[in-house]
Amino acid sequence: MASAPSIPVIAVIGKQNNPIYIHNSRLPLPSTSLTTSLDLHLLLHSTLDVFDARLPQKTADQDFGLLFAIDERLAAYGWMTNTGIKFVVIVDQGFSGSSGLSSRGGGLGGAIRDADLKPVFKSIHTEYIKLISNPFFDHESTEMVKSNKFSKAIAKIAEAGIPGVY
Amino acid sequence: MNRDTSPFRPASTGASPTPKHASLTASTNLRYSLTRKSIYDRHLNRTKTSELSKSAFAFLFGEMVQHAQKKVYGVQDLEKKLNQHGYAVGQRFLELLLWREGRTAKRETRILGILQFISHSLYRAIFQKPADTLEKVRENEDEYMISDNDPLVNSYISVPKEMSQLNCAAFIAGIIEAVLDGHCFPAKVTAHTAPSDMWPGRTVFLIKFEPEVLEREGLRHGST
Amino acid sequence: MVVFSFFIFDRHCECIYLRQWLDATTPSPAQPLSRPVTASSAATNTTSAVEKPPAGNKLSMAEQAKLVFGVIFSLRNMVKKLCGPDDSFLCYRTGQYKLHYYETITSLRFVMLTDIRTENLKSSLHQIYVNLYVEYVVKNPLSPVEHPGGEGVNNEMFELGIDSFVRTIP
Amino acid sequence: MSSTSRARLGEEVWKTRTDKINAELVTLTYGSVVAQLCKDLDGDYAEVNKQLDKMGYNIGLRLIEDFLAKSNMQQKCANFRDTADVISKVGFKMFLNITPTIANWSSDSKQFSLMFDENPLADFVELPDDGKAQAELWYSNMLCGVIRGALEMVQMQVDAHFVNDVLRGHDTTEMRISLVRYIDDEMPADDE
Repeated sequence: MASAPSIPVIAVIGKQNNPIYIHNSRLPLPSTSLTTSLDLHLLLHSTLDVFDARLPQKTADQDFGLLFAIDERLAAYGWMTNTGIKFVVIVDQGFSGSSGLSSRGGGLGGAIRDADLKPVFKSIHTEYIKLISNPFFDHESTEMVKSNKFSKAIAKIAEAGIPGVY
Repeated sequence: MNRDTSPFRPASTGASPTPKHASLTASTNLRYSLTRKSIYDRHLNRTKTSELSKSAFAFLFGEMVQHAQKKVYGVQDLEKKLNQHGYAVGQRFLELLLWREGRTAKRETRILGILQFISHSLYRAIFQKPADTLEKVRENEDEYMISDNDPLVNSYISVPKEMSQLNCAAFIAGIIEAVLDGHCFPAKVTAHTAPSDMWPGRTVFLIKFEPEVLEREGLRHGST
Repeated sequence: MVVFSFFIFDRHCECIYLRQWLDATTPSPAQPLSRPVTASSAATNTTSAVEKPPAGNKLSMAEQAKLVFGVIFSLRNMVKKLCGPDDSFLCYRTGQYKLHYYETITSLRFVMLTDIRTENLKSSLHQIYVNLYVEYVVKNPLSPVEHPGGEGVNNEMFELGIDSFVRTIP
Repeated sequence: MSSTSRARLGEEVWKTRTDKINAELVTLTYGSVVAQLCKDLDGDYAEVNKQLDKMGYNIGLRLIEDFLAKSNMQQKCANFRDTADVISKVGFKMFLNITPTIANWSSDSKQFSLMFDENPLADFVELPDDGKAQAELWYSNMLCGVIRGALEMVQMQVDAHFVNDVLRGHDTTEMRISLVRYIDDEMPADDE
């Protein structure tokens, strides 16, 4: 039975390609290619290559859209601020198995357009700005962010899913 | 997927890729008021146009200078401290500014572009006026100058003779440095007093880019 | 109008700034002293520039300041005793000069000695406080908060400001 | 001068006699000062509070002159209640464009609280989650020093400290100010 697309993972990756924050609500997802957290890390890792490869052609927009499809259910979308901070959102199309796929008939990425993710990225960006505006936020730190408020805000964004897409 | 070195830095405990279901982030023990709004509940643009008195800043900045002065050896050290403060402010200001520019924000990839961004957009956002000039140092390929006829932070400063080298606009130099760094144009920025007849307090910010910036500029855009 | 000298005393009763253009006790010469005497030079160098006029028992600037303070302090206290704490004296005159006085709530005392034809200068002294002292001395982060020995008051901007201000007093 | 006319004065000084500046510059600069102190003092928050108070005190000694010059007040306040009113409606208005509420007067009229609905200094702040900052650090402590320094210059010795702060998870931000004594005029050194 098909469910609405959801957002199981939101990752914030710093300028030096260091992970700043990873929200991961439901992984590992059985019957997808993400079964361990290590898979997730490797996956996020490979999104960086896509950012790097596309960067020279990008000058104006921060929206990198669909980075790549992971499997039938999952796809990674990206956004990079002008200061080199990367946001990666992994979308779960919610089709369970092949029956779901065929019932929608659209195949991967058919249901979700890049533009649908824009408001999600905008909200993440806003929360990120609030986070780093804090005078106690240490830009040089290589540790992951520990801010309860930020965690909650990001979790809320993930929970809300993609506005207008059901 | 075949990178030699992990782009992820040696992970801290929170980031180690252990197969766990839960979120990787440690939860916190901070208390929050249930009835009051915290910074995460407010709109970021709330303070965009809000203003405070210039004197409030002058006093705060002044005390910052005084305080920094107690723990330093000489003018250079003091300027470095001010630069650091400016850097912290600049990092945050830049993110706020770019976020607000939203769609219109352009990713600056050229030296000239980023310098124009600083002398116009950034300067206007912080000081409500553009910088006065932007020019290239003729003798040195890697140096540029932005000048400000009357830097805000210096409006009340009268430098005593024994410290004539001091320019407290090192604070602004720090802001500029942070913005350049934020755009991946690492550089050293220093403030120098360069009075003109009209403007006794005129200050020049000398921007010296790191070699890799010029190298990249050459690769991307042909030598300049 | 002719301005002879100008003093600022702080809440610790210390003279933190003094400046002399003309000597009140000598009949006005045509020209002011070529280089006005300021607090720092007066303190370190009391004998040369200040006591240039050779006449009899001249007082050094520092001694003058002490005398002036003694007078305004007594006058001010007398006025407050007679008429209540909200009253204050504005000026007094002798045959030779007129002394103008302005005191802030923070016990800064501004004193100017002029010739006897000059109108009341209370508002001018207030202007000096607002536009020069506060802007150039108080807000200058490189000058100390308090000014023992006048340190930090006689900075360039304040000095220039006083000069041009005195020239514009009618 | 009545309370409402003071509010008008504060409003007028803010609107017509105050040079203004981007508020975020002030907020971020203050943040940088506090964060640097925390780093320099290695998380000794009691000492950070003390330093902030001291810096504020130095500011207060100067700021009062600017305050008097701009507000053009030539008379001292008649009593401590007047003083409280002026601090809130003219002082805070003039420098930070806020008007903290005066509350909780003690019966002898020597102690009151300032309640801050807004605090521009703390706009972007979340205290470090190190298990003690929320118990020990008073982020805006500089304000206490400012009030102490400024009032000393007009011959009032006061004690000022925060008792609540929303950054600590309290429902209000509250500063308690108590009058210790009025200071007499200093006399010239008797050296004759």
